[in-house]
Amino acid sequence: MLARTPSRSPGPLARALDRFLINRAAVFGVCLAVPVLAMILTYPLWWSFKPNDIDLLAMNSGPSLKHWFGTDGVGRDVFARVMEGGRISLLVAIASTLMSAVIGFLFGAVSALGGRWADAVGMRFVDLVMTLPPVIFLLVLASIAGTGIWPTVLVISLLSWPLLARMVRARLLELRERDFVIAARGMGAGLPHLLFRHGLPNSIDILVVYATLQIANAILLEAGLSFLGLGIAPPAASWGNMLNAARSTAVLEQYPWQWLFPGGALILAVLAINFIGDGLRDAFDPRAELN
Amino acid sequence: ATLSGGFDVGPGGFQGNFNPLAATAGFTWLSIYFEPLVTYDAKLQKPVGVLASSYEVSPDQLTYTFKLVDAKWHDGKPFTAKDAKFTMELAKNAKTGSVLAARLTPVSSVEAPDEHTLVLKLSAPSASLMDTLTKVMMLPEHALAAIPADQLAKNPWWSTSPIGTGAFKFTKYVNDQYVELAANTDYRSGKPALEKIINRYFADPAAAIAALRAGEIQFTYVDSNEVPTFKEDKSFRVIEGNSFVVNYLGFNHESPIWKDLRVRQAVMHAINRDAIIQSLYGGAAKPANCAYVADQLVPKDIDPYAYDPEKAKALLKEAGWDQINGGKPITLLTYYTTPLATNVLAAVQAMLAQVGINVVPRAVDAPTYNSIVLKPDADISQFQLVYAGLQNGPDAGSINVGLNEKQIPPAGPNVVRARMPDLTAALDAALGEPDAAKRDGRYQQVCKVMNSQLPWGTLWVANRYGVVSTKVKDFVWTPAPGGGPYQADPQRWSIAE
Amino acid sequence: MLRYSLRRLAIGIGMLLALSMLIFLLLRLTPGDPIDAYIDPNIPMSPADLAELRSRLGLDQPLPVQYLAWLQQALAGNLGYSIKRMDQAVLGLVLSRIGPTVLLMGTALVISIIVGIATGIVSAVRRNSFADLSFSVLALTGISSPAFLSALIGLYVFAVRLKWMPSGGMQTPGEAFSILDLVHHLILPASLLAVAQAALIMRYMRASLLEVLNQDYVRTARAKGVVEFWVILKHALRNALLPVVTLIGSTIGLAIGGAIFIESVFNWPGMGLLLVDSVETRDYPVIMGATLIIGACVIVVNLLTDITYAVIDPRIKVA
Amino acid sequence: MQSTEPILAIQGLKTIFRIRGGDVTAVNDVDLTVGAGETVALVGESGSGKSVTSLSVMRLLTRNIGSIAAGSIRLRRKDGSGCNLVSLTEDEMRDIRGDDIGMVFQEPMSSLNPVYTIGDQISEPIRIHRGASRRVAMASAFSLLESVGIPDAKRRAGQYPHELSGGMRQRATIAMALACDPTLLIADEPTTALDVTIQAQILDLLLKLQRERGMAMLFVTHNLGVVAQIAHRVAVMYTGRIVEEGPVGEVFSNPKHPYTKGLLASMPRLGDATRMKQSGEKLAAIPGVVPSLMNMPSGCAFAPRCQFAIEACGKAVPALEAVGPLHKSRCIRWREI
Amino acid sequence: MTEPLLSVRDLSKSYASHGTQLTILKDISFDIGKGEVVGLVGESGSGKTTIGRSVLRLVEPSSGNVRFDGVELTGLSSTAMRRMRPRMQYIFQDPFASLSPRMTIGEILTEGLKIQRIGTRKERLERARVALEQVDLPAEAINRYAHEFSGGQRQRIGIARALTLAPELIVADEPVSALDVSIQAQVINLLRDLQQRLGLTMLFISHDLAVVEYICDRVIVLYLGRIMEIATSSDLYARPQHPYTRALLSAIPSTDVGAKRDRRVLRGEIPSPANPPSGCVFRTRCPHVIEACSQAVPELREVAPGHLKACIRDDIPLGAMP
Ligand SMILES: Nc1ncnc2c1ncn2[C@@H]1O[C@H](COP(=O)(O)OP(=O)(O)OP(=O)(O)O)[C@@H](O)[C@H]1O
Ligand SMILES: Nc1ncnc2c1ncn2[C@@H]1O[C@H](COP(=O)(O)OP(=O)(O)OP(=O)(O)O)[C@@H](O)[C@H]1O
Ligand SMILES: [Mg+2]
Ligand SMILES: [Mg+2]
Repeated sequence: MLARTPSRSPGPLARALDRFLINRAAVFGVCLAVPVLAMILTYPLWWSFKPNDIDLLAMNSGPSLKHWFGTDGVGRDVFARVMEGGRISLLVAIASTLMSAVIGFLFGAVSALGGRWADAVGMRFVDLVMTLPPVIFLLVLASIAGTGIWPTVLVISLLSWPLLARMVRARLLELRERDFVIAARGMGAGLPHLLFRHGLPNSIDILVVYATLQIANAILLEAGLSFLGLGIAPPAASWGNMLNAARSTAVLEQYPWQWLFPGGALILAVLAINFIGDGLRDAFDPRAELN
Repeated sequence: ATLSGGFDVGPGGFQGNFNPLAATAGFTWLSIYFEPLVTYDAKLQKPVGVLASSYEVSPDQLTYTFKLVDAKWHDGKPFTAKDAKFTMELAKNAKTGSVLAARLTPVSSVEAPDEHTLVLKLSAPSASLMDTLTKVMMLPEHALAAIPADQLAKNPWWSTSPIGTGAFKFTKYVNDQYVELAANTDYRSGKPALEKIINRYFADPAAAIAALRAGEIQFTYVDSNEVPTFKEDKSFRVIEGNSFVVNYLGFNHESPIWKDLRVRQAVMHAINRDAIIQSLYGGAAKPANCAYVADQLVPKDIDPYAYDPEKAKALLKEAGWDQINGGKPITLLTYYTTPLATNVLAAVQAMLAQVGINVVPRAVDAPTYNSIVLKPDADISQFQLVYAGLQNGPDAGSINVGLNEKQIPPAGPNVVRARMPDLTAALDAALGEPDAAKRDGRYQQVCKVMNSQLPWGTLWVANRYGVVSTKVKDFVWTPAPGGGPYQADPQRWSIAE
Repeated sequence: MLRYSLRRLAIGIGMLLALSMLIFLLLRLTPGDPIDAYIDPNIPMSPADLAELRSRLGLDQPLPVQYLAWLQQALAGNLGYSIKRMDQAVLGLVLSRIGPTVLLMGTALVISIIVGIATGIVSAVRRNSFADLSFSVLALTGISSPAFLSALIGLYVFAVRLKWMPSGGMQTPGEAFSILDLVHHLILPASLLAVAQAALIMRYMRASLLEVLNQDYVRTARAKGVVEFWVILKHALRNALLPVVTLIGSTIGLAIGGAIFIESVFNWPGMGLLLVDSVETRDYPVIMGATLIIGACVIVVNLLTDITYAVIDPRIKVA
Repeated sequence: MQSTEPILAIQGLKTIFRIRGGDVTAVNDVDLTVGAGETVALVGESGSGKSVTSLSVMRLLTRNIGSIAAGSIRLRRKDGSGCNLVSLTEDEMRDIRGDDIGMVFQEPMSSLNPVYTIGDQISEPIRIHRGASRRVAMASAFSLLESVGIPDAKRRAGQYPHELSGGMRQRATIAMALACDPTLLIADEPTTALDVTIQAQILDLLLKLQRERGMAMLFVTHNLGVVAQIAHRVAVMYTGRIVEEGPVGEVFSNPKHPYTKGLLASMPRLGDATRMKQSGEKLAAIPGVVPSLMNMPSGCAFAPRCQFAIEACGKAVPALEAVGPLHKSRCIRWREI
Repeated sequence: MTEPLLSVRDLSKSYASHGTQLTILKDISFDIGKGEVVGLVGESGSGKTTIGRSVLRLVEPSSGNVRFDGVELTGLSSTAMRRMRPRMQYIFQDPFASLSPRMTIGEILTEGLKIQRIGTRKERLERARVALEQVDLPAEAINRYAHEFSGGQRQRIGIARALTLAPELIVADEPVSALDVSIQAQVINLLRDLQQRLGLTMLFISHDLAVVEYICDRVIVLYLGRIMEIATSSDLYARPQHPYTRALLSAIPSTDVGAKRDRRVLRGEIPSPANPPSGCVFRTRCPHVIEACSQAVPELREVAPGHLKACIRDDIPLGAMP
């Protein structure tokens, strides 16, 4: 055996990247997400139709070379709308997912790690929020916050965090009895340290799943909000409100491209995000089996 | 044989309401087992008798005398003038929860001089009294007299054992599912052809269409954009009718941006109504240049406001639109949330944008809309413009409430706060016109004023549609506002097996 | 445990009271009131008439007075009367919806728990296999489809085209009640609902199980010669259940609220339909009543979930 | 009962871990036999591959990360048949685990399932391999717990791992491994968390079982006292290789490898302490550090720390030479030691 | 003697389990002077870990006080307690459970410094490296995860972690039991070294009486949550007074193969903390039990200078066999 010169073992980030790159599904997710994102961001440069230009003469026409994805009920180009809707929907979804994940995680983790009182008060508050009927909540918020992207983000976030909070808490209730958490306490760790150094990495799997599911959920919720005069006001495009067009039987049956394409885009986005999320989770789980 | 239908689907329906006194809609269904004294004919042109065989109006328009037919309640008891008097008094009494009370205030007394005569005395002439009376369904005194007026609405009688005089009698209501009626074999105009009529409830109109196509029901209301599917299908007959609702862009006259008539005219010129009607409504609407589209109400020489974006731009320029508002967003409030309306608004927005008017549609649910626009000190910024509709028939006077200066909230629902003395004068004159023959002329005047002064940007009157299976014979349905009532003759409906 | 539960229930009652106040307040903050909802904007009425109607319902009184009036009725036992359906007491109205809701949601939940947990386990154990990928794609597709869309498509495929299933409702109108008929009406909406829920459960189950599969005690179980099936089902699963139980718990809690889209497309006379309807008509008493009952369920189910934690994992202490 | 064929015969075992930056050979060319009724102690540097050797025999290395790269592991089963564990299918292996081979894991806390009572976990192998009913299995669990010196067994059986002290957990895992009367017991540091009285009790128990049933034992430990007391033969490991092997008495009294020698010298002896404290004398530790597996010196891995090292030591890995009857050492200078 | 660094008074701890109250510790009192190493030995399950953790308030004692450097720890607010923490550290018994599976060794070792905001990132890593070296682990370990190490290696990581904060008091719960003897010798030498150079104070929990003798100045013998005997280690090993201590000492295995000593394996059951025997808790297994033993709980009394025992009999000759 040859003597090898001492090699420094690679850092955790390098190892995580390594694990990520050998995960085929994750790489597939990246391959899916990057071009789609690039298309969404650059489409005005190379696509001649604008998302809000109506053409009543060309309405409800099917996919063609001119209109790749066909046109909608007022003759707007579905491709341009899917792109534009992607910007808005993804922005709303990602922003609201981040926000609700932060709120949910903090609530759950503080409840679990912050002691008896924090738990009792925090969880009763969660109970209360969970019992509020969302529709009422939305109506009130709608009248206060109005329409637009940021109110929508706010509303969706406020609606979605309690479940995450309870799940994170469930996970951390068990964690806080573990020796290494006690060890951290023994070194004088305060709540923030426990939250972020122990709570966060150990609930990362839940957070990842929550985030991917919440992205889909947020996009659909935004669509639901437009019924209540909230959400992204039409005619601005979002995947959600494009899907809403399928409420009309005629569109559902005769002009399927009007909902299939935004629906497909949504599914692709969710799949990509999910695969990337799973890949990241695995990459940062040092014990995960390689495959 | 059984006929099932979605009788309460669509704008004329009122699912779950069994109390005609409290009904603002749903008369298509209610009038199958209840009957009023008078109703409209099936074309919604003139009132005809139902439980009244004839009626007379005194020359001063203050006394109405009804002769009543020989009819029987579903429990076999005879229907008499006492029942009619009882009903009228319930309807006048706001404590019963009657929504008709306000409209019946002109009626100062109700008399039943004999079994078959009912006399109404009015304190002032009322052109819309007959219209109101079509909605007063006769109720049995013997069943309801014992219930205190303020408890009446809460009584379970309405949804468990109501009795009327109609061709069918109530058999059961299954919670949120359906109402079932059975033939009233003693019906005075003959035994109904059908054995049962079932009114199925649908929370989602698309589900009603599915049920219709699955053959589970034989009739339902459909939105106009669903019509093409059925037009080609031989097993269905599409029934088309005037909605009697005029759609308009209501300028909030308290907002300074619409002060200048030229701006309002520009809005009219900027919108290609024909294109919208042709493409989005599939041709099933009539452009409106005032609140009316009926030939007898529209004078020949009014401005058609043809589509002319250049003219619109010129008008805006003249008016100095850049100073008035320019490109600032203008909230366009609406309570229409159907896919069709969403498309219409998208088109309107795009068309207005072309001439430099930046409107932002905001669709809210009806209660929200009402609470915003009806508030006496409404917030202008919340609704500088509305996209709405107003009933314009069968009684042409229906639009008065939306335009008369005296109807500005809180007094009435003149939500655009139109303060136009000429218009108010024209409306007052038309409503006060005792002579039915001259009335159309008066309304033509209203139309003219509206057309020139543009309290609203009137758009169109759309058609409404019902689809019925071709197996069903002699079926009468008219898309009346609130579902009627009108002469539907349900006893003649039949279904081929 | 018993004392803890009783204490939580006592707190729960307090919370319901707080909830009722909160909702009462929220309702008054929502734009539009029952009277606004009562009128069709196409056939308007004057604000003056509306004010008259309002005062008859007591809606013009100061808020505390209104609240106390409601509370008095609520405590009298029937939770007041519906404004839209004036002839019906709220309690009866709500109770009559609970049966159908429990039936629909219960069926859907049972299906989704079984399917979700099973596919989640398979996905975790056979990670990155074909089965895992296809389950994941299916689940994510299920999650990404709007409920109304899947309901409508389901309706079209199975009721209109194939005519296998009735188009909605809970029973065939005009026919006598039979279990078979009920089941026939139940299958489609329940399975559609189950798809989305199962997808959620599957995702969390998978993630959580993956976390556990590498633990030393799983190896110990193998060292004892436990069949792989039981290694997963007995030793790994229970340790992975906490988040899933939480998810199922909140699903159950919220299930009483019904499934708005499915219920409205299938016209299932459940709580979701009632709630939507009462919100659309701003039927305050019904909203309050329904919400309180849903709230009570959420509170009880959350309590049960917390107790279940302790049952599943003895290290967790309730109290 | 006595048969010449050993219960366990490991030959040329090589186990590797795949980690970033290449494979790590944690166990290299290990030969080891354990006969019926015999106890072989495996001692050595911490991290030298003792646990990995045990896990390899059980075929319980983490899938996809650790794997057996070469060698054979032959086992004589309860019914007398022999097999090579390396080539068995997972199903066949499962029959053997917990039944023919019992294993005590090194980590008493994490190897117990936190959500089941220890009674349940101890009775599980009995239910699986004997098909016993829950009640019967539970009853055996009680007596197993008692035999490993846990008082109040009935109550303890109903407790969860976190409610037990470290020593009790360890005894519970021992009970679990013994549940099905295995022919081979692999015990990975089974007594480290035990106090001497309990330790003595456990060792007595194991010896008794061995005497009664001819159980073979592979005993991993650091405690040379325990080795002396229980083992017949001892194998000393260093960086994945066996460096010395032989009868206990022989190895302890006459070590033939410098590592073994250093090991024996570093042991604190009862009674020496006071003297050492007064003189300020330190415990004799082997100087230098253990080479990392990622970065092994060529030749003898111990050479960098070895006081006897000569140039030849760095050339090639020394062979395991016989230095006496049954005594082998992997040192080219064993004669001088 | 000046004020001891650590002083424990009447410490008790009980758990509620299955409806019964288990008294795990009863009235434990002892002092540890600055720079002193005190051993804690006793049967497994006798409560050593519980004492260790209660002293540092890693579990809350049910009653009793703990004073550290003149500060009453029991009842200290959590913020104040956090400030005290770096001065006292704990080495965990179970090296597997006490290292986070999601942190690299570098992160684990710098965690305490980070919590206490000591040094820059680089300085912290440097200290971690030094600590690793002290326990004889390769520097490359810094980027690896705990599960990639063997039991003994993990144990050393645990020790290194406690050392990074340079505490005054260490409670070491079986710190060397998982180590092979040569590493064990190194670690013991290290601990002794630290103790002598820096005046480190230690409560050393172990089963290995040889190690205890070597490293400890005084030894506390525990049985079923009660202190049986306290003495300096030379005194204790030379003249054990309590029958339990004697039994312990006799059970130590020796490396002299075949030299069967008179091992006095204790017979009988260890009583359960759920219902401890009346009087002296050891009496059920004591070879010298007399009637009076069941009457009263024996006081911990001084039988020679600095030598305390809780046994009523003074008449048992050294080395007496039952
Ligand atoms: N999953 C793994 N990935 C990488 N290396 C590993 C893994 N598991 C063990 N090792 C390495 O294999 C070597 C042998 O470890 P093993 O657990 O067999 O040691 P041991 O002899 O049992 O030590 P101890 O007495 O301390 O328990 C160690 O150097 C360890 O770092
Ligand atoms: N959370 C708990 N619930 C109930 N009993 C507990 C709990 N933790 C510890 N015990 C009990 O407390 C007693 C003492 O435990 P402890 O861990 O202090 O013992 P120990 O002296 O450290 O033993 P060992 O040497 O085996 O580690 C044991 O009987 C144990 O079962
Ligand atoms: Mg090991
Ligand atoms: Mg302990």
